[in-house]
Formats: sequence, C-alpha cells, structure tokens
Amino acid sequence: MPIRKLLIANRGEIALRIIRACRDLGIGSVAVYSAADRNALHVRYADEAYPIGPPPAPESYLRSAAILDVAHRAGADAIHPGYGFLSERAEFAEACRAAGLIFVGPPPEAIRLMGDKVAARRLAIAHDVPVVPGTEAEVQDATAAARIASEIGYPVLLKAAAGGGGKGMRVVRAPGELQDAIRAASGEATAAFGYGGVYIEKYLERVRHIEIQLLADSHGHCIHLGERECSIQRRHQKLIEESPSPVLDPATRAQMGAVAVRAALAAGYVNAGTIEFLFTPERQFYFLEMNTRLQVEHPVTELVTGLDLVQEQIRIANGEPLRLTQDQVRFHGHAIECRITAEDPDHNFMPSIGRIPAIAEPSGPGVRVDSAIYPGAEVSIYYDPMVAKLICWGEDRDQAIRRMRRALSEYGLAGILTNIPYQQAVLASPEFQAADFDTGFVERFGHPAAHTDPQDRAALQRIAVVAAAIAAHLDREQAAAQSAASHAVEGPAEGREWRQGGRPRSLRM
Amino acid sequence: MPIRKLLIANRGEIALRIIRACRDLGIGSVAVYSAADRNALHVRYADEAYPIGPPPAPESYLRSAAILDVAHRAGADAIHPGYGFLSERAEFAEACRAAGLIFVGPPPEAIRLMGDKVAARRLAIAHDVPVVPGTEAEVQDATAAARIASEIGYPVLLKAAAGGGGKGMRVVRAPGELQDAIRAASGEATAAFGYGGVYIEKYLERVRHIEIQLLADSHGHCIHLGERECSIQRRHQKLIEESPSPVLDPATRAQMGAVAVRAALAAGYVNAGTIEFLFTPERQFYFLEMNTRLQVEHPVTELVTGLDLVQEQIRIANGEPLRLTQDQVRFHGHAIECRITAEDPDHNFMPSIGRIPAIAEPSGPGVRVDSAIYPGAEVSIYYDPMVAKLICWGEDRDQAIRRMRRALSEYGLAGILTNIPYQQAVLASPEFQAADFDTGFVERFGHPAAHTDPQDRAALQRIAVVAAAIAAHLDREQAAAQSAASHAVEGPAEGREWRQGGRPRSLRM
Amino acid sequence: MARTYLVEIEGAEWLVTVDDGPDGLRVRIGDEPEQAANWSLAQDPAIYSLLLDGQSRQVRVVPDPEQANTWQLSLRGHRFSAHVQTERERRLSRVSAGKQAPTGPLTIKAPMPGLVRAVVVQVGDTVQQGQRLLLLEAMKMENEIPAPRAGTVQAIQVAAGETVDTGRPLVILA
Amino acid sequence: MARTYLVEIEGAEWLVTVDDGPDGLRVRIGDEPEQAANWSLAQDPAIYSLLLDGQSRQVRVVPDPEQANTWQLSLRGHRFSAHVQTERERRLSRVSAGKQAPTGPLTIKAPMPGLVRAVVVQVGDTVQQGQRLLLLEAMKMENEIPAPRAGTVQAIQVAAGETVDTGRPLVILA
Repeated sequence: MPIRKLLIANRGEIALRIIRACRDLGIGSVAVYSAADRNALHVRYADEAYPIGPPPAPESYLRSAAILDVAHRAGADAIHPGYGFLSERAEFAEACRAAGLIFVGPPPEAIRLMGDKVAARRLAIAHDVPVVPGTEAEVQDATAAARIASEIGYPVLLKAAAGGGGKGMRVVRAPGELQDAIRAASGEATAAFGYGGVYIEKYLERVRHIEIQLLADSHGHCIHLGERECSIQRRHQKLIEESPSPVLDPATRAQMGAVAVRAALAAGYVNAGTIEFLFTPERQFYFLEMNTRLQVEHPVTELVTGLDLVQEQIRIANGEPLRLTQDQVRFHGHAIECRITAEDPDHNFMPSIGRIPAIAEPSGPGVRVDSAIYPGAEVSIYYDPMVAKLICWGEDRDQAIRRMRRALSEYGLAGILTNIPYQQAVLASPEFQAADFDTGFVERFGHPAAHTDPQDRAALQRIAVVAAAIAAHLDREQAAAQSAASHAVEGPAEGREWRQGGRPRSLRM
Repeated sequence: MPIRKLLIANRGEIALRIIRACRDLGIGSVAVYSAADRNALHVRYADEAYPIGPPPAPESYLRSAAILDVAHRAGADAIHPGYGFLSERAEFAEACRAAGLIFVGPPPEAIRLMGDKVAARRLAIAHDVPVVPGTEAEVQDATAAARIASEIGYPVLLKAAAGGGGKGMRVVRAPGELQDAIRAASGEATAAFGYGGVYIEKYLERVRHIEIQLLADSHGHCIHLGERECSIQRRHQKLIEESPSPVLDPATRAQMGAVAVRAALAAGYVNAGTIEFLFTPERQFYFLEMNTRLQVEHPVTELVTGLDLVQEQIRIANGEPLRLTQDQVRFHGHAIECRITAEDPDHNFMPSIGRIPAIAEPSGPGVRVDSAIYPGAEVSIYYDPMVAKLICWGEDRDQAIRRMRRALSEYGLAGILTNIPYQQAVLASPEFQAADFDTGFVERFGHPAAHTDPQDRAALQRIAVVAAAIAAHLDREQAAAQSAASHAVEGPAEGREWRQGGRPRSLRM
Repeated sequence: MARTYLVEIEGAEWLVTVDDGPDGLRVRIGDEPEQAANWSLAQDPAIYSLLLDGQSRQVRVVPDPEQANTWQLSLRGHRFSAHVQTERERRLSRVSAGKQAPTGPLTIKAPMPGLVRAVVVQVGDTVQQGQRLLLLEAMKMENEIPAPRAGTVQAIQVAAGETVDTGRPLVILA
Repeated sequence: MARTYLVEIEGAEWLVTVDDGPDGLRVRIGDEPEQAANWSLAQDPAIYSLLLDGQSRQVRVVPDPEQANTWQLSLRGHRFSAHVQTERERRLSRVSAGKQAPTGPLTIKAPMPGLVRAVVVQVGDTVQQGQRLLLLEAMKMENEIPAPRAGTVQAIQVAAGETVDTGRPLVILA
C-alpha cells in the first residue's frame, strides 16, 4: 500500500525539503520538534506537528521511542529520517519495521553492514572494489594502534567505526600525536553516534573526494546518477560540493559508477545511497565508505539530472521499480552547492549563535536556496551550525561559479556571523576556478583576508570609513535634536533615557 | 568593444534580473530610480544608482533625456530598457544610438516597424505569415469604425497601434458598445504609450495565445527557443505562462518557429524578441504581434532551455554571433510562471496598495522567484501591480503544477492582498490541469471561492474560527493583566494608552 | 480562565470555549470534544503557528483597524473576517447599537489613491448592487467602483479628471 | 552642520568631514574632493543604502554593544569595526583614559555556551598569542579557545567537563 502520511524524523532545512516532496506527491506530512524548534518552518509547513522533548538531540530528535509513538498517534505509515540523527542507526530502521512502518531508506541489514566500516571494507574487497590500505578491525588499545600505524606508515587517518560526516576523524602525522588523537576521535564518535570504536587507514595525500549517487529499488535494480566532487572540506566537513567533478572523464565516471552499483547490490542495498571514493592525482579511486542515507549535497545531483531524489526515495519505499534505466539518466550543465554555516571564518570557524532578525536570500536565474531560516530564528548551540544550503546551476562550471559568487554577494544574514566571506574567497581563488584542489585545500588556503584583492579590500574599507562617519554624525545630530526637544518640553529625563552610552536606541538590534 | 557598464532603464524585478545578469557576466551595472524607489533592491544591488525624478513614470522612468544624462555621467556604454517604460519606443533606441550608447534590444527601425501594428500586419502578409482578418489602418472616426466592425463582423477587438501588454485593448461584442470602447482604449493607449491610435481586428473565439521566443544576432542568424502558452489572461494581462504549450506537437512547433524566424528576419530584427500567435481549436495559428523586447515571462523559456536570455541579449548587443544553431536548442521538462500581483481577487482584482512588513518566499526544488520585494517595501499606485514572478520547473507538466501549488501555498506577503488565492484556484481546476483552456478562461472562471473544495473551505473556516477565538481570548487576558498592573503601579493612564479600541497595540501592523 | 465566545464568520455563528489552563490552551467548538491547542507567535508581524490536536496551521491574525472585536485572518491564502464577542459583550453591544440609527446614507470612499476617469451615474439615479458608479485609474488600469448595495445616488462629490486620495468620499447613496 | 571625525579602522586612521547641508549630505575624506552622499535606512534592522557619488553600497551598521563610539559594519560579507570620535571627544577620552591603568590582567571569557572538553594550560604557563588554552565543545564540534595575546596564565576558572554559559570567565592571563 503506498505511503499516505510520512513522519519526518528530523529538523531544519532537510525536514522542510522532505515536507516539500510530500506536498509535491500529495502525501501528508508529520513533523516532530524539540522545544527549541516550536516556531521552526518544518513545524509550520508540515500538515501535523508534535513535540518530542527538550532541545538537546539525545532528549528529542534521537529519541526513537518518542518518534515512533508520534507516528502511531498521528497515523503515519512511513518515516523519513533525513540525514544525521537517526538516519544511519540500524536499530531505528528495525524498530520502524517492527512497528509496521515503512522506513524511507535502506533495510537495517544494509545500514548495519555499510555502517560498520570494517565490514564494509571486507565487502568491498570481496567484490573487487579498490580500498585504501588499512586495518580491517577496530583498534583495541594504544599499543596495537601504534603498531598498526607504523606498519601502514604515517600519515594515518583515524575514523569512527560508526557514522560519518567527519565526526570522530583525525589525521595523525607522527607517532607522538596518536594517543591524543584516539581520545579525541573516540570521544567525538561517542558523542555523535553513541559508539566510540575507531579504526586506522593510510592517509592519502592530495586526494580528491568524489562520490557516486545511487538509486536502488527493491526489485534488484540499481543505477547511478553520476558523481559529486566534495574535496572542499574543513575538518572532514564538506563546505562546497559540485557535479560533475571537473576531473572525471566519461569513461572513469562509468567505471566508478559501475563499481558503486556492484558494491550496493552486494550489500543488498535499497533506496538512495552514496559511495564515497578517494581519487588520487594518479586518477586511481579507492572505496572510502557508503553513506546509507540522503546526503546534504543531494541538490547538486538534482539540478544536473532533473530528478527529485526525495520523491524517488518515496517511490522506492513504496516498492515501485526505478523509473529510469542507466541509459535514460541524462546530465545537463553544472551545479555547485555552498553550505552556509553559522561560523566565524575570521576566528577559526568558531560557532556563532544568536537571533537572526533579518534575512536577504539570493534569488534569480540558476539559484536554489534550501534553508529553514526565518526572520527571528535563533541559531542555538544544540544543533549543527549549517543553517542553509545555496545551490547554483549554470550551463557550465564557469557560469555556475559566477552565479554562486553573485548569489553569495546577495545573501544577507543579520545577527550572526557566517562562513560566506570564506566561501567567497574560495570561489574567487584561481585554484578553485581552475579546479586545482584536493581535500587538503582548506587547510592550505588559510585566512580569507589573505585572498581578498588588496584594492577591493581598500575600497571596502573606504566605504566603511564613510559609513561609520555618517552613522556617528547622524547619531550626534539626532541626540542633539532630541536633547533640545526634551529640555524644551519636559526636561532632560526623556533625553537621558533615550540615549544610553552615547547611542540612540533606535540603532540597537 | 564589448559592454563594460550597463545602465538599466527600469525598476522592480526586471531591473534586478538584469543587474544579476551583469554580475554573472562581470559587467558593471547602473541603476536609475524615482523618488519612490530610493530603497528598492535594484538601487541597492546595482554598482551605481542615480535619481531621475519624482514617482510618476512620466517624470522619471519615461524621461529618456534624464536617463541618457545619467548614462553619460556614469560612463555607461550601453542601456537595457527591460520591458514596459521605454522598451518599445523607437525614439529612445534612436537617442541611445545618437548618444553613442549600445541599446540592448532591436534596432529602432525594427521597433518602429513591428510597433506599428498596421505595418507589422502588412509585413506579415507580405511574407506569407497568416494574420487575423481586420483593418490595415487605424480607425479615423466613430462612423468609419462602425462600418469596419460591421464588415468584419462582431465580436471585434480594438487594439492600440502602439504598445502591447493588453493596455488599450477592448473586445466589442455589439455595435452599441463600440463608441465607449474606442474612448477607453484610446485613453489607455495615450496614458501607456503616449499615442492613442487604435485599429480593429476580428475577435477570434476560443483561441489560445501561444508565442515564439526568438534570438537574432547582428549577423543575420535567427533561432527560436520554442513557445510559451499564455492563454490564462485577464483583460489581456497574462496571469500564467508555461512552456512547452500542452497542445503543440513537434511539427507544429517547428512550423510556427520557422514562420516566426521568417517574420523576424524580414523585419531586420536583432536581439531577443517574441512573436505572438493566436492558436485556434482547429489548430490554425495567426500572427498577432511582435513584442520587440524581453518578455515578462522569459524565465519559463530559460528553465526549459537552460539559456540565460538576458546574458544572450548582452552578447548579441556586443555583436557576437549566436552561440547555438537551431539544432543545438534542447528542451528539458516543463516550466510554469505565475505572476503575483497586488490585486484583490475577491473584489474584481482591485489594486491593493500598502507596506509589506513581512515576506515568506517559497523555495526548494524546482522553484525560482523573480521578485524585488523586501520587508518594508511599499506597493504604490505609481507602477504596475505585478510585484513578483513565481516560476516552477518539473520534469513534466504534472510535477511543475504540483510544485507551483506547493510554492504558492508557501508564499506569504503580509500587508497587501494578492492574486495568490486566485492562482491557486486556477491551478487546482480540472480545466487547467487538463490544459483545456483558451484566452477566455479567466472570464468564464469566475470567483475563486466557487472553485474551492467546500470541504477544504469548511476546514479552513473551522481553523479561522478557533484562531479568532484564541486571539480574542489572549487579547482579553493580556488586557486584564495589563490593566491590573497599571492600576497597581501608576494608575490607569498607561493602560489606556496601550489599549486602543479594545486591542493591544502589539497586534497592530 | 475559560471563556466562551460567539464567533461570527462568513454569516455563520460558532460557539467556542477557550480554556487557558496549566497544561496549555484547550479549545472546544460547540459540543465537540475538547482539543489541545498550541498557539505561538512564530514570526513578526502577527504570524502565528497553531497546532490543534497536532494539525499545523499558520495563520496571520490582525485586529480590524475599523471595526471593534473584529479580526482579520489569512490562512493558506484564504482570508476571513471574524467578529468575536462573549455573550455578555454581545448583549451590551446590542443595547448600545439600539440607540443608533440602524441604516442611513452610505458614503462610498476611494479604496486607493487615483485619478477619476469618469463618473457614470448622476444624482437621482437608482442603482443596483454591483452597478458601476465611476472609473478610478490607478496603477495604469481603470478600476470600476461598484455600488456596495442598491440605492439612489444622493450626491456625487468628485468629477472626472480629479485626483483623489484613499478615503476621499466619492458618491453618497441614499 | 559640518563636523570632522577621526575614524580608526583596522589600525589606520582617517579624517572624515561630514556636512549635513540643505542639498543633502556631503563627505570629504582627508583632502580629497568632497563627495555627495545619500544615506537611507533601507530595511530594518539597521540595513542602510549608501550612494556615494553614485556608487551604491549596502551596509549594516550597528553600535558596538560593549565599546562606546564604536560601530560594527558589515559590507558585502566583510566586517569592520570602526571607532569614531571628533577631535574634541578624543582629547576628553584621552584625559579620562590617563587616569586608568593602561593595561592589566586579561580575562578570557566563553564566546558561546558549551562544554569544556579539556584545559590544555596550567597556572604559571607562559603562552604565545594564538596558543590554545582550552577546548570548548558546542554544536557537536570541539572549538579551540586561543590566547588573544601573549602572557602568563594567572588563573584557570573552569575544569574539564563543566558546562559554561556565554561570558563565563575561563582563564586569566597576566
């Protein structure tokens, strides 16, 4: 029986994205929300919405029992987990199944298999999928870890056995750093995934991160929708993604796609999934891991293929066969996504929290904004600092970049600091424009100010000087007028109240 | 020499659209503004901006001398007229040429030729382009008009010899209505185009409006970018446009495209232009007129072809040859545009003016918003009531309609009334969904309330009842608390000030 | 505290009890079962989120600037005007309304600033509801100003060619 | 009236004269030619449109909540902090500043609420500018809190595992 009412076990832009797909398909949508999200757009735009607990995720968005209870009460027949939170927890997919609910995602067995990085490596090796040299088991203790790392040779990479998205990952360049790094990685993994196991891989230098988007139905068919290049990452968190990759030729794309399809079929995979590869300067590719969920960066694939991945996910979950064969997948133009985060790029990407009193979103030709910000929204410490995604399409990479730079220049988010100036500096750099980068790009790139044209910067500074002088001048004029008026009418009291510390209240936020 | 700095002789969404194309191409942009538009987005987003006069268009956006003076002062080398205002005035294109400025549009000779509807008809006839039966000359007086109308047979259509867009048009169904209609049409034409001449055509019943988008370069090449179906019109103002037309087959499309290209080449046409056809139930098409400018509805063509029409216009104005041959034009999916107007559909589309304190724009997959509204914007009586365009793409017409209905449901514009409920009713109608319509659709469709599912309406009414009761309840509770507090602290004065006429100020706009 | 309201909307009248209890708002429509309501000012100005037994609705609610106890609501693009009073308020307002004349001449005012293109009625004309009285040009379009009810034209207060502001009296119907 | 301001921005000082005449604002930077300025509050909150001899810039200007006579500006995604005083105000502030100790211990406060994961310095340590003092977890990421200047750790006021609010003193540098 097809899905008629879908519960979205997530928040933010992805919850809104899924609600939109429900509406486009004529399916009812049920939102859940923590106390921090009562006024969030996903609550307001869904057909139904129910509270599931206090702001911290472990007390709300990670409470599978509470979410299943809402599904039962609301009469939902399916659950979409989005990304993050419960999306890659096999037990949650199992619990949905046990409760008679359709889980819009892969079967728990596939989540468990591919979520166990060690098992996934074994599966890859067994099916002739090239893998990075490394351990096939989790590290048991510090001594064993040191021995393994020496065998593989530094630099090595520590990775969380559960989960992905860069959490619980650390590059270790020398034996002396190993112990601290294991502690940090394991701690982060525990916090993020509830499980602290880590394993060790060879850390490949100057590699690109290229991933293949897959769609697999429950009838044994699997196709790929081309690749996404995600090499612009900071601390293993992607910042910019694009499709197609500027370095893949059609033959390599077909080869990587075929390998990815083979791995997914071997894993018994169903629904949308992504296989991440490392791509070396020698044009070798290595299986990195499989993300058994919708990716943050799925819109770039949507813009170049014209497909709606969430709608496809729901069709697959309904048991429908894929609507396209591999040959029917067509690619048009180029798409780029910039993740907009509430972080201060001038101060080591420190999270920036606060209220957003005003927003100016970019728009116009080739621009898509996936966001859940609204005027008055609060960016809190409880959730991911990614507040929006800006996705631009162009007929070629050059046009997509130009539109992205234009769109970023239009994006106004008052009240918080964002990584937009950083994204602008990256897009303006000759390296990015020439697609001459790898996953170490951000580390080498340094402070955005170093990449701003000094003439541009000087011109902006002049404008700031004039604006500050005018603001100060009008402040004093207004204060003088106000003071004169208040003396004349009712004495100095009102004037004093109105002006505090030399500034008119009207200019305060 | 290619254009380096472009002056945009327009306002609103189209000015912003052109500024965005300039930025995408790395060209400087110069805005002009009337006193009503000092804070408009086109002023804020352009590189430069200069005032040109008071709010009424004849004193600002229609003052070609003032605009040319700004171009000179700012060092612009080209002018884009947008649509409306000066865009189809041959004298303005001539004045640009005389001032050594590139006019981003056709040569003045082509504007004059095609702008003179009578001459355009003669040209069409001379080149075997089918035309609607009618006069080839302007009506000279009421007696002559009555005689011509009787000859052609009622109903007839009065049309302004200058201009388009439905201004100065009137359908006349009986001889008794003719005189009043001539007065109204001529008056509107004078107000809109500065020239009151009108002519008479046979009014065809149950026709569709289908237009062909053309691109012609200055080297004698001309291609078409397919058609737009614009049959959903009210008083000859388009409300909904889409591409492709649901009724055209590839052979008819090719035939209409070839006829349109032939007419444009015969007219010596260069740059983007549109030839409008009437399409009868018998699948005959008749030349209606040529719009010698960018159309409001150009984004639907952009979404199905992947081309940026404003960028192409600028390339053509630079003297570049067309980048595509006819064979290289590809169409993907289906696009629909809804014009969002500040009009009250419940009261005969009466203009709704006022301040827009808050906006919620739709977003997400397949949605483009071309708008120049910002929080705090004023919709004034001085300009066109169209405040935004919502354009949705889908892989087919069904998906495009579903996305449009979703996007319209997300669109929030506080402070003014809009035609959004009307657009929703049209999109929900079986006639629209079956593409069973013609240019008389809106006249027959009637009041949107008549098309709302009574159950839906009743459900909404229940919610309104509850919301009103809660608002009234909290109002009373708050007033009681406030009154108690003010009595306790400083007497009733503050309470009285705060509450006016039984309502808390905090709820006021 | 709990209060019961008479809500008039589109000619229908509803009885709604709102109870502002310790567990949040509870609402009862007529004798239907009580429902839990969660009401939150989601966004300025006046955009509220209502969760009624989980059903999510966004609604803009502003007091009518011209009529007391009247609220203007917009909801998924649909607009409603609701008159809300308690029983007691209703009795009081009926008493005071009784003191005024129930009907009288009706002044038709300009709904927007614009230019009067033509006045198409004359003093003494009998007009039907919906019949056009004059043409007002604004935003480059001619707008017909119709009679809100049937009546006789008692006075015409503008002439063709005049520019008028919002609220300017145009025609008085007896 | 015209006034001249000393504007300090990113270590550089500019002399700017602003004249609020009958034909609008006029601005002169140093001894450059005077420019016409058009300054308009385009959008709440605090988003201004500046036209300076026609050059259009949108700039958000808010007073620094912690420092008098200081303005925070953001402009095409770039941020500036400007200190603006007249000559006279500068002289007065120098006089009053002279009465206070020019430097002293520096308290490093939590820039956001979070969980202290580790304190990586000890009392008595000498630290360089930029050297990390502790790790604060917020938004699921560990954030390094660096020393804003070189100094000696005089006191540590939090311990690993503690949850802190914004502004909570973490470390005092001598």
